[in-house]
Amino acid sequence: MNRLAVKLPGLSLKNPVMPASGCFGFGREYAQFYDLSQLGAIMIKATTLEPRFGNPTPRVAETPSGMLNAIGLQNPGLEKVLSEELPWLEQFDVPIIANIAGSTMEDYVQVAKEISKAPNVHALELNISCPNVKKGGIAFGTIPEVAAELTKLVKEVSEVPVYVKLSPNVTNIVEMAKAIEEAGADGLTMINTVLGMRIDIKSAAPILANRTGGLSGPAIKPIAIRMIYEVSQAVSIPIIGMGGIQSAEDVIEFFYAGASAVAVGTANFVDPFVCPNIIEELPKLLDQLGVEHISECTGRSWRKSGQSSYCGA
Amino acid sequence: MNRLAVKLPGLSLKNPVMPASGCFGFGREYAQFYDLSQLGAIMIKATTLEPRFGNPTPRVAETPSGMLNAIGLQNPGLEKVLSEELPWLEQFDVPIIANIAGSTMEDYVQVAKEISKAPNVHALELNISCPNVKKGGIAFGTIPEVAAELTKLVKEVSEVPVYVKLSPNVTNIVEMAKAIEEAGADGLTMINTVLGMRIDIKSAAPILANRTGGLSGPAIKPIAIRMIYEVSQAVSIPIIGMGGIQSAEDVIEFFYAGASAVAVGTANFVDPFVCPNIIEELPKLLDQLGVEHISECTGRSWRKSGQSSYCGA
Amino acid sequence: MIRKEQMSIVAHERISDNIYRIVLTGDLVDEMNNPGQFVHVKIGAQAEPLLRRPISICEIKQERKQFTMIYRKEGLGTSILATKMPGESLDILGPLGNGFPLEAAEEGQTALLVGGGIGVPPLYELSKRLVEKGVHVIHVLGFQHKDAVFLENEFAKLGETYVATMDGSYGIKGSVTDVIAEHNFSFDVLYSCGPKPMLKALAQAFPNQNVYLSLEERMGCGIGACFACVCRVPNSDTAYKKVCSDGPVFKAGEVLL
Amino acid sequence: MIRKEQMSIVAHERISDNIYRIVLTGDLVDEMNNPGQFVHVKIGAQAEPLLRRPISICEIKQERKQFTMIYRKEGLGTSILATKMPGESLDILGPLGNGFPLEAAEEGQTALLVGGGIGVPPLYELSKRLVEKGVHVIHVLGFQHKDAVFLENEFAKLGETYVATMDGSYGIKGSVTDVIAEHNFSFDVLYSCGPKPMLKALAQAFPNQNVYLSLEERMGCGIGACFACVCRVPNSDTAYKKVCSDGPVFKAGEVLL
Ligand SMILES: Cc1cc2nc3c(=O)[nH]c(=O)nc-3n(C[C@H](O)[C@H](O)[C@H](O)COP(=O)(O)OP(=O)(O)OC[C@H]3O[C@@H](n4cnc5c(N)ncnc54)[C@H](O)[C@@H]3O)c2cc1C
Ligand SMILES: Cc1cc2nc3c(=O)[nH]c(=O)nc-3n(C[C@H](O)[C@H](O)[C@H](O)COP(=O)(O)OP(=O)(O)OC[C@H]3O[C@@H](n4cnc5c(N)ncnc54)[C@H](O)[C@@H]3O)c2cc1C
Ligand SMILES: Cc1cc2nc3c(=O)[nH]c(=O)nc-3n(C[C@H](O)[C@H](O)[C@H](O)COP(=O)(O)O)c2cc1C
Ligand SMILES: Cc1cc2nc3c(=O)[nH]c(=O)nc-3n(C[C@H](O)[C@H](O)[C@H](O)COP(=O)(O)O)c2cc1C
Ligand code: FES
Ligand code: FES
Repeated sequence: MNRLAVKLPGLSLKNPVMPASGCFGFGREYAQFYDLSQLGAIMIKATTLEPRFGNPTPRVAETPSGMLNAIGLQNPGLEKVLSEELPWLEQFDVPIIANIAGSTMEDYVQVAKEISKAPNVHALELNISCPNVKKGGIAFGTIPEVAAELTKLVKEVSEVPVYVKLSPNVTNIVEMAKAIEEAGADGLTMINTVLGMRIDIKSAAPILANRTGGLSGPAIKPIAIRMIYEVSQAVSIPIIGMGGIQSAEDVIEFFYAGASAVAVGTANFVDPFVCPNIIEELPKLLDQLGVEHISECTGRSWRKSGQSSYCGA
Repeated sequence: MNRLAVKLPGLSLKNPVMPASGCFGFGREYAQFYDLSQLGAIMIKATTLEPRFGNPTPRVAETPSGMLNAIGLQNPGLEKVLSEELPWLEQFDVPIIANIAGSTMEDYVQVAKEISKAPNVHALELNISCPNVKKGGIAFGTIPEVAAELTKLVKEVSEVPVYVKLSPNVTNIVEMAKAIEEAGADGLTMINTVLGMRIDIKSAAPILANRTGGLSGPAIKPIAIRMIYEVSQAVSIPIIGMGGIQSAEDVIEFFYAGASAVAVGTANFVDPFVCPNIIEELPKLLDQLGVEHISECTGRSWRKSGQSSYCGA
Repeated sequence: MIRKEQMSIVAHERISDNIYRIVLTGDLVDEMNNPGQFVHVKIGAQAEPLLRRPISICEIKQERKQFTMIYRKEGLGTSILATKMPGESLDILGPLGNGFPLEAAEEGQTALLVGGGIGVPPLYELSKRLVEKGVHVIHVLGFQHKDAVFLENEFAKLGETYVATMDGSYGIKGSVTDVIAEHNFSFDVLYSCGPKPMLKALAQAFPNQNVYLSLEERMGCGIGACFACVCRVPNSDTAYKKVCSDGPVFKAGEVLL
Repeated sequence: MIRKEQMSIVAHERISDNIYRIVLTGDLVDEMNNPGQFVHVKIGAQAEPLLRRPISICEIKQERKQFTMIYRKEGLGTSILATKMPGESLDILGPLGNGFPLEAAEEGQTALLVGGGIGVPPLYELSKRLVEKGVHVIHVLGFQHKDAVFLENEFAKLGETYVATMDGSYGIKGSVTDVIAEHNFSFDVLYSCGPKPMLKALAQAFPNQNVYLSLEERMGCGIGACFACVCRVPNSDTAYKKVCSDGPVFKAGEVLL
């Protein structure tokens, strides 16, 4: 038995660790460091219908135990992702989760329809919560009805299961999650970045050219844990958790909170080997904790023993 | 001229640096370390009508560059604060901002009415955003109409200006701020703690007995800066900024974002001398930045030169 | 008086398993009086780890302006602490809290000192002071296993010393309460520091005796300002004591365990 | 190939004002070839400071498996870096990016090397390699003021060296472009690293010449994955180059400054 294998809608993962969208490009750079087939899955960079340049630089700023980014969804556009990036990724034995974004519902629907046909795309991740784009993005991620509507439309056209990525920048994350579950989402991924800002002392100007950006990294881990803890108790679809994961211990904390798999974002920049290292450490940690299979950890912080939750093993 | 003196409704401060509520008790402990008259003001611990024990322990947990707390508004109650704590503080030449909390609107009104009569209480701070109490607290802080209603009721009875403390755990902080301004608040204080959680790896249980808690410290600084930046452009009442301040540089960053004074919370635990140290460093930093008076810094990140904002000097 | 000082590391060594002894020097030692007090350590100037770490004072050498702490490498803070080298400095706030009451034991009387695991260190300075005063001391020290045992020899020099390990890999097999039950010691005062279940067991075993217990609690400020470390007192819904400033040592029965 | 290694600090000294020279050793040096490449430094294992810091390779001693970086103490990361002692180790990712094209200058030709402030270091290995190859080098180095000047003697050993300071407190008063205008140097290739305004001025001054510029940008990954460090290329709304992996050295005109 593979103690790390998990099954989620559309995804049969050899382990529950995958790079988070936007923090791994389309995998090319990290393929210099290790065989991408080691990964549970890969969440590729947000793809939009047309190519986008994104925001002016500076696009990143550091914060205590975190970073802000305002990349602005730079990507080569649907066509190139379909013709170049996804085929290149086929050499690896790893399912792809395609992160998609747009300015209008139609954008999402078009991208979803096409990209879900790619042979190695096993699931979609709707980025309804990118704080760094003027249109779309954030609005989809903060109004339950809008998010539900978008989910429905995408579900209608997608050939693979649809995960929706929640924004933490809301008063009531449970309400969002429930609306999206009811609209037919197959799973949730959470959390996207937290809105933040830094100002340069010398110039008195925001460090990011875009002024505000999305906070990621260890600083937001307690926010992610809290939200996953609450949402996992309120929905019955699985959650792929993310936000500040750096170590195998962090992965277990996310599982205990209620995640069934995890994604690692910012930590890839700090250590390009972080994903394979975590995958290597996990079985040892399970031994220490006396846990047979990682899926047993899902929701353990709130689950009374015996009570079932989405488990997927 | 005192380069650090600022004037805010009800408050003539010799400098804009004060300890944040709940991070300084009623001042007694810190009076061992320095003369409290050095401080711009003191925000005392939340006072409720009746004494409260608060939550079970553990009440704090550490996070990357931050901490979670779930004290649960422990305090000796209005009567004791009036008869013991406030009179004790009269020996210092420092205005007190009384942080008040309650489970019902009536609670707030009663506490506000009585405590605002104390001779050294120069302003009230309505804690409508404490995430660590079951009733009241958070609900007041997330629904604009409720916050506005509470503000009005307190304004009616208070003998001193009323500041309202905003919760960051909302989708739209500007909407909250505007509703509170319209309801007659004299100023805003922001931000309170961000909801978060940590789970112990060994026990699989939340570290805090209360499960969730409020995240404070440097980790939340970019969140505070972003919110103050947005709110200060949307309202014309002054903002006392807080959230992760540790240094004179941080103070300037908050001013640039739009604050007219600042409060220091968690950093007092790390260094009991942090407030007087910052007060000492500020004039040197102003020299380096070529700034005459600290109030010139307010809103500089968004203010075009010449454009006025709340300044209060 | 509580002070904050950048103190220099004089010596630093691993003394068993994950246990380290660190000797610090500075003027702050002048303020140290009571065995059982602790200091609050800021490990590094960065924001991570953010909070100070409470560590007990294990030994005080006032003449040399030195004091010793013994700590277990547990999590992030103590792991970084373990890498510090002599010559480096550490930001210390202290001494904090109230220690064990020496005056509770009179010359010629017997004190039973019971330590569990990382609760052992503060008993060392206590024992030295009691012995100085002419009090007869008996030490009962409990550890998880053989490799975790430390300070045995030092205690043995001061008085009768019994070591127990849970797995029997060293000394007597069992808990400190097993040892005490077996030997049926007679004593005038009992001083203890260790895990809460052990303290509870002791309080229950000797309900009518002079028992002092040193508690642990997660702390924010360490000086009484933040209300992180409160414990309840009997027969009240709102009364409390703070472990950091009212404790960490309490008379059994003074607070609810 | 890019590698990640815990490299040992061999030497570390302050060489002027806030400028430090650090020598590191490890196998990663085997991979270093092109002057103008950089490494990405993780300063301490903690989450703060979180991101790596890009620092140019200043000198490579392949035989000894050593390389040198020269950096200015600026903010949090470099301030902590400045406290590291020989014997400690540093987590290095590199070598990153593409360096200055040595092949652009042929034996017997003249190369003008123009450095501004903390842009000076990468030109040192470049100059050494050019001189080895028989290229005639002229160095023009600009600094804010006298106390900020460094590496002058080292460069002087390799070729003609002009130093300018903005306040005239040392060398020629003015900017590097002032020096170049005044001397009217003739050259075959110009290599430069320094603040963007300086690079812009050079590109404008020599529109039809062989000019290579090393750019700076705030970085996330340093390896091309995060899109933090992109710059625009002429005549396109969506085309881009990444400073970290396509640069940091670009031919003038290749990207918009
Ligand atoms: C009054 C007092 C005296 C102590 N004396 C000693 C001593 O002499 N030797 C020794 O080894 N340990 C002692 N401890 C326990 C010691 O404080 C913790 O082991 C230490 O804080 C763990 O820090 P960490 O960074 O390694 O662990 P982490 O788990 O990374 O710490 C995370 C947070 O939890 C807190 N924390 C974790 N464990 C404890 C604990 N057991 N008690 C209080 N806070 C905790 C930390 O202070 C920190 O804020 C004492 C605790 C108290 C309250
Ligand atoms: C390709 C390249 C080569 C460089 N080579 C050198 C060198 O040889 N010597 C040297 O002294 N400096 C060099 N720099 C600049 C150096 O990276 C910054 O001075 C350093 O990152 C500042 O870090 P800090 O923690 O001290 O400052 P902080 O202000 O605390 O840094 C905060 C964040 O901003 C980033 N940042 C701040 N300033 C810069 C900058 N100028 N460029 C890029 N990122 C920045 C940091 O990397 C960090 O992520 C180089 C930069 C680049 C891009
Ligand atoms: C530089 C950067 C780019 C990102 N781009 C995307 C993106 O294109 N689509 C998306 O859904 N999330 C994006 N994210 C968010 C991450 O996928 C992740 O949700 C977030 O960073 C929290 O995880 P972390 O703390 O591990 O980084 C990006 C994050 C970073 C730091
Ligand atoms: C231990 C603790 C107790 C607090 N108690 C209160 C309180 O009683 N009333 C209140 O309005 N805010 C309270 N706060 C919030 C702080 O006043 C402040 O808004 C917040 O901590 C952010 O600032 P900081 O990052 O500087 O700590 C408390 C914070 C902490 C850490
Ligand atoms: S730790 Fe703050 S009151 Fe005890
Ligand atoms: S720094 Fe990440 S792409 Fe260049």
